[in-house]
Amino acid sequence: MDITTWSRPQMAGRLAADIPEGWCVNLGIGIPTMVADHVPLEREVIFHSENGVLGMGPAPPGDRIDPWLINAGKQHVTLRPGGAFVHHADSFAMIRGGHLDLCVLGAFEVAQNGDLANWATSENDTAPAVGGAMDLAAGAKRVWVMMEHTTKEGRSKLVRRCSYPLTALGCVRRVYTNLAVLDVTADGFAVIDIAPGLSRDTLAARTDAPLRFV
Amino acid sequence: MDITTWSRPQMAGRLAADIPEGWCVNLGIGIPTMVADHVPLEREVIFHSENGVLGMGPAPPGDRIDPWLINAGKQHVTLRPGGAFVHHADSFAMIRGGHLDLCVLGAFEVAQNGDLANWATSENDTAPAVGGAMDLAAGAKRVWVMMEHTTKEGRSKLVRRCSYPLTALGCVRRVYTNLAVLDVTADGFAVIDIAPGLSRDTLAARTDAPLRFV
Amino acid sequence: MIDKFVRDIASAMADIADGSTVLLGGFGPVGQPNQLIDGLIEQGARDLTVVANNAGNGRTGLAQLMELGRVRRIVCSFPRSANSTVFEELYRAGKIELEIVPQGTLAERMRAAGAGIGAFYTPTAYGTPLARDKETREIGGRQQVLEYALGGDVALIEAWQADRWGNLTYRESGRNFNPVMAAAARLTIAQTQHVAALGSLDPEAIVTPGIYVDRVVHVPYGDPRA
Amino acid sequence: MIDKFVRDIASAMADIADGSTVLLGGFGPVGQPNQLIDGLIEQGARDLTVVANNAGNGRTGLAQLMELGRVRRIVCSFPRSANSTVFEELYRAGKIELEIVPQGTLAERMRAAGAGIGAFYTPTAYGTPLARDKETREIGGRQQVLEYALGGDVALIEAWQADRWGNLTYRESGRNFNPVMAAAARLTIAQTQHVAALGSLDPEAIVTPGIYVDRVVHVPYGDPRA
Repeated sequence: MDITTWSRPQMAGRLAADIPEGWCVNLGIGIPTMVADHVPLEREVIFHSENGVLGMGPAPPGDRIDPWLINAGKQHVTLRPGGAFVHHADSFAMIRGGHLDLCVLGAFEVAQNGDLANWATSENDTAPAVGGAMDLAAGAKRVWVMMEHTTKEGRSKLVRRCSYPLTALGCVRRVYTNLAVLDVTADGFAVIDIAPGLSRDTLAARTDAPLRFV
Repeated sequence: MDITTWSRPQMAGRLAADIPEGWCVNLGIGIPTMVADHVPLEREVIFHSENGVLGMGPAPPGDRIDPWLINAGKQHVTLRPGGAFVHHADSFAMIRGGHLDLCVLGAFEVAQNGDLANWATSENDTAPAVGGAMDLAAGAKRVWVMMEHTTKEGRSKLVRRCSYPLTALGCVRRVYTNLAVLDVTADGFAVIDIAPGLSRDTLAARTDAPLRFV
Repeated sequence: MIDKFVRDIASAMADIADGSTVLLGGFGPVGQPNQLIDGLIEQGARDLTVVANNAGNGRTGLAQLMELGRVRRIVCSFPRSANSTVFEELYRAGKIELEIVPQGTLAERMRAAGAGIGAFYTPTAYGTPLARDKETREIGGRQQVLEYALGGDVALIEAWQADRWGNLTYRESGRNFNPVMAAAARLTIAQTQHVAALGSLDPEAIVTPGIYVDRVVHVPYGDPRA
Repeated sequence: MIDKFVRDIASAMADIADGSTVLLGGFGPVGQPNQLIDGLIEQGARDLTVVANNAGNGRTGLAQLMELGRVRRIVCSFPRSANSTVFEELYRAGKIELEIVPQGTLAERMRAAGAGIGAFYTPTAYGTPLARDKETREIGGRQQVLEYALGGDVALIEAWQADRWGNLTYRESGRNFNPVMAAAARLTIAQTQHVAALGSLDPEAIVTPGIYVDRVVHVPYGDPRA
């Protein structure tokens, strides 16, 4: 049975709509980066990149690339008026000191208690790349996850307990998937939005962790 | 019996002569400040003030005062070409991280093991002003003390063991007094210079701690 | 549109609660948020803990706040100076608590609060009365003292230029504790001598990015000696 | 007259000893001291510990240094990327040691080394495999991990402008780890795109004061994509 799902741009748009003006936001490498394109420029959201860029703007046209200005994903970006450059310790002081209003991360698994696994796929992987994931997950005021609801094999990524190595304990506040938007509460996942036409039973069937519908 | 002694400007000059070009130097509030006047401008010594000024120059003429530019003693100063401003945490990172080649401090007492007492005159003084003294004493690569050899009452300030509350343990490397210049060694004070005409016996009589003459 | 400028000092101060820990920028007369301190006096919050380098001078500013009995406790490096008489009287009368912290440790403890560091080890003060009863350990061959982060509920600071995102620059030695305190408090209020259009400050030379600043008031008072 | 400029890279590198810990600035292709790394390859020091954000890309620079068997150990946050094949081969063959550190903890550990902080507590990595066997304690209601200062014998960094006192500025995201590493090493060698006359850099905008810099080489290589 085919089910209705949100496309990635739709997920990004759904999440972007929840970001109010004035927030300082870090978008993780990968899908979360798409969120920026869905925040209209006139709604001033200050994007942070962990390599020391605060007030990051969209990618420049190809003929206007500034080779010294990249984001954490090493893509060329721009700086908005009002932006500033800082060094790595100062940049991570912003992250770790709780100054980011929001960090949006991808994930392998999110547990119903908010545990996040998004950096290593096995305890036996001895050289996984952590980058700034642990700092962001532990440091931002809010962590929202944006990910597919299930793996390619159909396994739920919203789990009772993470099986992959953790990035941080109990840090995730909200999850945006292609099927639903869920808050992490003291009583586990609470569904606050569901893809159009998708039934609660179907969503529950695709989800390992128990769901509350509010 | 009157003895020959160095004047304060002479002490400052004697100390200044030992500062090589290129050193970064913090001069404590009070007498040590005089040292700067005895370093010729063409010998480039970089003076640091803990309120975030690196590359401090001499006091400006009265009609050229810049009210925003003061040193740690709250006196108006100037900035030399090549100087820079930093904030307090960065300024003390320079001090505490061992980046200052030299700090010159005044003292109440210096012990033969290098212990320094220069901030409080009694254990019972519950509100003494420490300022940056402990950071400087513990952090600079070298601490030299510039002080009178004895108190006004004639008591030696070079002691076997400090009686005043300590600023830092074993930090003093050299002492410049009005009577002598002494290195602090593993075997106590070693006299490396003595005021002209002053006898070793007279110096020893004015000093509580034992002296070696090298 | 983000606009952190507020119309007057009273609005900036409105919600400072009794019992707050207030960080006060400045070193000597330079970089002191004098008008914000007057605003705090006006506003009325009491039972305050104040963190500043000094314990006030003369009878104005912090000294006045103390004299009015509004400061329960002061954390500073240099409580006594030529004219710190208000502090001395209160202290001798047992009417104010004092915590003396070495100046570098004071700056570093606030930097830690701003950077999410719970505590750190420093050699400063080891073996002295200021480390009494503190935890110590040897690291890298040196005895070090454990010091805890020191954050504020509110920071009052002074800037040279500010834009509507709250980006700040300072002037010369007016920088001092201000950027450190801006990052260490939950609510940071800045008074600024100059207003800069958004985008007019050099992004390489902004010292306090707006992320650390909540409210800005334009106070072009001029010469700090005045 | 202080003059930290040296005439060529070979002179700058002369005394780097075998067994040194070398901090390498840069994030992605920006702010990387490529010519200094080539100079280190040329110079011959071996048994090195390298601290950098990545573990090398392609077959040049850090990857080449590793391929030549000169790196015993690497400390980084992101060892694997699209073309980190040299590292991966060496690592699989057991020919290189690896310490993975969260990027912020990596920056903070070097900042601590530069600032005289022996160790600090951070919530980052608590409850994860990267905190395994590390000391922890609860501070301010949060579990935190004890992390130690990470200093270098040598830092190789890239600047945008430098003057003869060694004052440095950076360009945009080329700042990254460079100022942190400059302060964390006992010997800091900078390559700079531009030479500035003493006094021509804005004292409010110098990012790395000369106190942290020992030697400077002028390397006007231009575009970091080249």
